[in-house]
Amino acid sequence: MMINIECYLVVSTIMMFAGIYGFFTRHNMLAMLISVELMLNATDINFAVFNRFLFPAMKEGYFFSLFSIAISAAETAIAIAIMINIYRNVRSIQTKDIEDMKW
Amino acid sequence: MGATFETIVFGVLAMFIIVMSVLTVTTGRIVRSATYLLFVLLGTAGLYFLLGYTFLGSVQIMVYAGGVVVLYVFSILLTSGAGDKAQKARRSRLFAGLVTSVAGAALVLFITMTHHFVPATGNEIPVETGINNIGRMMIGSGKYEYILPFEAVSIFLLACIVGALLIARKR
Amino acid sequence: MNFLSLYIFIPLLMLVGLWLAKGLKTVRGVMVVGSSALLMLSIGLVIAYLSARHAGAAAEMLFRAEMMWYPSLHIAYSVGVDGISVAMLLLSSIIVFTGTFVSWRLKPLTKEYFLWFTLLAMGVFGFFISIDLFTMFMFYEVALIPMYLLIGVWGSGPKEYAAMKLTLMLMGGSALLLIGILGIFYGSGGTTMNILEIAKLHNIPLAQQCIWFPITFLGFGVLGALFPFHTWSPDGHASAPTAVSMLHAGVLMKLGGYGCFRVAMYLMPEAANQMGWIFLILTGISVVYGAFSACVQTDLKYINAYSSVSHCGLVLFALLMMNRAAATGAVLQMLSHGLTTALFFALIGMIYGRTHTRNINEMRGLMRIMPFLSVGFVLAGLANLGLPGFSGFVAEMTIFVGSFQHFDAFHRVLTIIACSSIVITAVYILRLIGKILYGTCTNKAHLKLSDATWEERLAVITLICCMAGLGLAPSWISHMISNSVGPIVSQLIP
Amino acid sequence: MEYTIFILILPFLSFLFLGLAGKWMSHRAAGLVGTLTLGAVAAMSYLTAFLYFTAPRLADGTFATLIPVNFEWLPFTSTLSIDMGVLLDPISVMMLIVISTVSLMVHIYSFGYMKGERGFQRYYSFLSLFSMSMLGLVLATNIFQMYVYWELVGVSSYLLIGFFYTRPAAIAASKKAFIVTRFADLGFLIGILVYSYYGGTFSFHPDSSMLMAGGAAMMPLALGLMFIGGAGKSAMFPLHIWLPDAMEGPTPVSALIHAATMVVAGVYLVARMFPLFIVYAPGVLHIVAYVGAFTAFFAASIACVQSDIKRVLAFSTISQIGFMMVALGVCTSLDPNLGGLGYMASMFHLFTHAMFKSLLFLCAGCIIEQVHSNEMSAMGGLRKYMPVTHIAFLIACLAISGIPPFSGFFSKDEILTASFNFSPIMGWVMAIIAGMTAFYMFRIYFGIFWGTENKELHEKLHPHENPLTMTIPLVILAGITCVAGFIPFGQFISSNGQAYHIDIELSTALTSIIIGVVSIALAIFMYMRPTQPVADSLARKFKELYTAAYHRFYVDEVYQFITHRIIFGCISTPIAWIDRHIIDGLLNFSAWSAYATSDSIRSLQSGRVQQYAFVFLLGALALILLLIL
Repeated sequence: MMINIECYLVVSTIMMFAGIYGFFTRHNMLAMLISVELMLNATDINFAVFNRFLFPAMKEGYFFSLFSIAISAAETAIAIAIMINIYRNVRSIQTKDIEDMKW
Repeated sequence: MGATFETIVFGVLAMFIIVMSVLTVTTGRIVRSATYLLFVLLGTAGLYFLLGYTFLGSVQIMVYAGGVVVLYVFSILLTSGAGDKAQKARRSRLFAGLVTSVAGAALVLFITMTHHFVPATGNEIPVETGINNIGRMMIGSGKYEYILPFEAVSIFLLACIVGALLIARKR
Repeated sequence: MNFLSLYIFIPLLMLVGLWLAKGLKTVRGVMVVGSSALLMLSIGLVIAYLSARHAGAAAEMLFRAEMMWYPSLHIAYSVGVDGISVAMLLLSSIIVFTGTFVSWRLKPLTKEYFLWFTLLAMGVFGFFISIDLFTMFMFYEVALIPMYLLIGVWGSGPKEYAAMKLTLMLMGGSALLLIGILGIFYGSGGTTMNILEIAKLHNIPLAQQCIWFPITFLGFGVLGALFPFHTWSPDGHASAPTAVSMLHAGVLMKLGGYGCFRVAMYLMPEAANQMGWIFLILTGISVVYGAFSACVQTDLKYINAYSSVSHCGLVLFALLMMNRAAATGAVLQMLSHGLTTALFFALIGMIYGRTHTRNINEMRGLMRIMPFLSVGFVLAGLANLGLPGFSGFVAEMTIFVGSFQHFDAFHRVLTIIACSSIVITAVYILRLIGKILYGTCTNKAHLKLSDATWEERLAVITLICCMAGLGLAPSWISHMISNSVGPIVSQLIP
Repeated sequence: MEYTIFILILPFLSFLFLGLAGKWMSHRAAGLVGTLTLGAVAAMSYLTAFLYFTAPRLADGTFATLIPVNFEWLPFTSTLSIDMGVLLDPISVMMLIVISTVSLMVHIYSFGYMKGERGFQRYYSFLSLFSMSMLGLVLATNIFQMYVYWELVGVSSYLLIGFFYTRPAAIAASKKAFIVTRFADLGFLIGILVYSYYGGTFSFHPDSSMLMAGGAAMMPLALGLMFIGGAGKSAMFPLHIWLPDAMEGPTPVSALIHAATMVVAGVYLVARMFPLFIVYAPGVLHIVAYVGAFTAFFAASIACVQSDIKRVLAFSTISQIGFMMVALGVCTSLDPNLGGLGYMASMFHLFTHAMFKSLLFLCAGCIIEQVHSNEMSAMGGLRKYMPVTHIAFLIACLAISGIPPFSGFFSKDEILTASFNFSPIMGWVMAIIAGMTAFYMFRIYFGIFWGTENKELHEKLHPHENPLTMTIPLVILAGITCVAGFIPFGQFISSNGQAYHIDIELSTALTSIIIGVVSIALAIFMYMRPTQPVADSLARKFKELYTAAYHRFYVDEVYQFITHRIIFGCISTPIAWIDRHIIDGLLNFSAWSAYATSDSIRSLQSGRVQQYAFVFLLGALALILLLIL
């Protein structure tokens, strides 16, 4: 039996919604960031899969995934830098403790 | 035979990824969460290998699994104190999140399943693109070549490095 | 550019001068020179206007000038004056002049205070000289905004609340006004913003008039303390610093009446005829209601504020009678009430500045302690209750006689009801005078208080002279106003 | 006669001068300025009267009505305007004499009476203001000018009653006087408005074409309303309550304003409008008569029991004005021979009353100056200390009681004759009131000059005759009172303007003399001796009546109730409350509801990224659902 495109999509969808669920429910900012990584990863998979199955002759999805990985790495770096900074100031990275910024 | 092997590998990888990603968001400890994430990322790299995108897979392992997760672990170590154990979320909130996610997943899966994809005909066997080829495409300026995004990302990464340093440095 | 634009330029120069000024002396100097120049300008304008009329100038507005500044909407800076605006300009410059002296010793931030004060004055002058709907509206806004800061920063009591309330209500009014103005503009074909031209076109369909008239009238009516939108007045006046109360009650509230007449009624006469009775009843209520309310107040400024509600109600009341004599009376009443109430607020401010209380139960026998202020107060009171020889009598009688000449019995009955306010006015004025001025002072702290300083005397005397002058020789100004009211009223009479 | 305008201008200038510069003047200088001005005014008035009444009569036997000065003061419409001017006709000239004479006397008298008082200059400036306003009132060429001065008179009365502004009683009295008369003036004003609407003019002669067109039907209303104004100023029941309290003012002021001049303004107003009353509103005229008669009786009965001599005089004034009103009200025709006699009688009585009543007040002032009290208990037996005052007071009492040959007899006799002509009942009622007048006047006369002497007080104060500045006016006024009755008044003033020869009707005259004498005898019997057993026993017997009368039949309490409970309690306070809580409350509520709405919406904008994402996802899912369905 062939592994068709839907199988990959099922995996990425579940990963995506697991990320979403995590993003909604976690209170720790790092955990939220991890959930974001999950979501990003799921989209990366989708790009690669679509490219591979639907347009195998081209490389758009491939490169998109590549750049996306680079950018998510950068994003992680910045986010973590911010979090460390916050942690230094308020000794916590729980979302409920850092509501002051919104006022 | 090859197809069957692939199917088995895919099945194992898919189960592994699904379980790990669910564990990532459900586990109470943040370190474990990061570890499960690492497994998810590795599994994803496996999927890329399976698709025949070996370069992408290796990038995934090197950058994600190697770089990002390490960053996570370090930052967890730096920021976790007494409250490293994730706060128990409110039940209603958990429930709302769960319902929404499940509903969303169901909806998306339903669409995915009902949508009729038209796979490209032709060679089913993945053709590995050579690294030198990828390198050319990366710095070429013709059609389907990506010098502009490449440079943008480079500057972006530089900016991120500087920014991360600036933000995280001690005052 | 004709000399009416000086009404904008002098305040502008004053603003620059104040901005550059260093030290209290310079600030005062700039204010005195500027406000005197404005007063001179107004007197000159009256003379020029009267002599031009005497020489046979028959146009509705004199000294016209026009400069388009936003052609796509036909918005022009067009100025011109008729008898009504001349009278109002004279009133405004008198109040600005006396207000300067009343705020002579105001602290802190004297310079900033005078900056806003001058800006307010500029708005007022600009409003009265404009004959372009939009420009008029713009100056109206210029006059409103500084009020917020003047009350909020330099006020007393619950000043933030009062400033907010006043500004919000008046802004609400001006929002209605903007709608009304746009309605008028497009209703008349969207070709001009000039009031005179719109009046000449006289082409707003009745159905549209019936929408825009109440909106515009209400918009201006809020500023004219129309019942039930008058409640900003007691709070606002009570909290405002003295000169601001003077300028506000004396001039700014007149913007309402002036606008109702010049914009709402002049441009939409049919609707005014058709719907006037609703507002007539409201203003009738204002007149009596304000007077009754004033009877039981214990705060000096509240008494005067309610009295202003009553008297300004009389202005709108008379305008809605839509005949020449009543409308003349209305303008006279604006003039007279402006002077009287300004004097009243000035004196209240001066007394408050000394006794630090405005509660009439805490003051007694001030006549012996500060005779000058007390005599001024008695005169202001008598003028307020319409003593012959002061302007109030002239205005009220013109209104009553004019209104009673209305052919409709309903209007005449309302006039009789409005007449009864003169008795109630007497009640609260005499109660006030009897309570705070007469008797023997029992408060030891009050015994040491001083009488008016020279600049306060100057302000009080100026206002009293103006009131008495208007009250003793009213016919010239009555003629001047009556002749200018004529064209507007003839538009109104079907 | 253009100079007559100076009769108004001079006192006005004096008022301004004294009011502005008085502060820096000595008492004597201020008094001199005021008095000399008034002297000049009086001289001009006498000259005017002389010139006017010696001028030849017109063909129909009347004196010409002259308007030497008239200019438009305030235009209203093309036909209506307030004109200021001077109107000379018999009654205005007569009033001119009355006012300037009494005012001059009071000016002189005040030199002594107000000596050393604080605010002496102010006092004289107010007197000048009053004189100007009162003269302006009588010289008015039209009803609105009259109203203008009417108001000014009210204000000067207010200022003078409240002259001693540190006394609570004076403050209350001045306020009351002003507000009550102001209330009545509202009637006057509305009357003027109605008159101008239906008569088309403010002048005393309405446009006949307007009257033809239905205006005549409204004339009774207009005139009735005007009478309300007159009733307020002239203290007719029930608007009389301010006058007794007005006695808080300095006594010369009471003499001038509240006895001789201002309070008769109402009578003058009715007399001025008399031609209209008689033609268009005879019914209203009769109401005037009934109101006058009731007031006269009412006030006389109160006067019988008051112990404050100024109060007695005040009620006596009210009563006498009632007489004047009755006299006007009983007229049924313009012809003095056919029922128009009352007009002349009223004016005659106004004239004589002004003289003897101001004399009474000035005497009272002399007495009060010496004993420092208004109460009769502080007096008694004063005849030996103050002979001049005593004689002057006696003359005035005889005059007011209607004893010949004093002036009051003649005028009162004419009033009684007119009343008897109208109806015998009215005649007898008025005769009885005349008797009451004699009784209460002699009651206080004996109470002051005879009766029990308050020895203790008198030994402390040593009452003696006042200085010449105070006694000379008494002598002059007493002299006028003695001879004024012999003036052939009907020659000058009558209802149709033609000369009317007064002949004393013997029966009426005898009746009134007999009633007067009997009343005086009764008063002698009751009050002349040191002890007063009869009076006391009567007072005990009719205790309730006595108390009620002593408290002026509680009319003041009724007013107090109306003003405090009804006006303040039931109207003003609720209105003020409604304003603060309901109307302002509505506004505050709208502000609050805007605030509450934004506050509740604000939680959407919580700043929690998770919540945003949640909502975002829900929205996205909803959109997807929408698209696939």
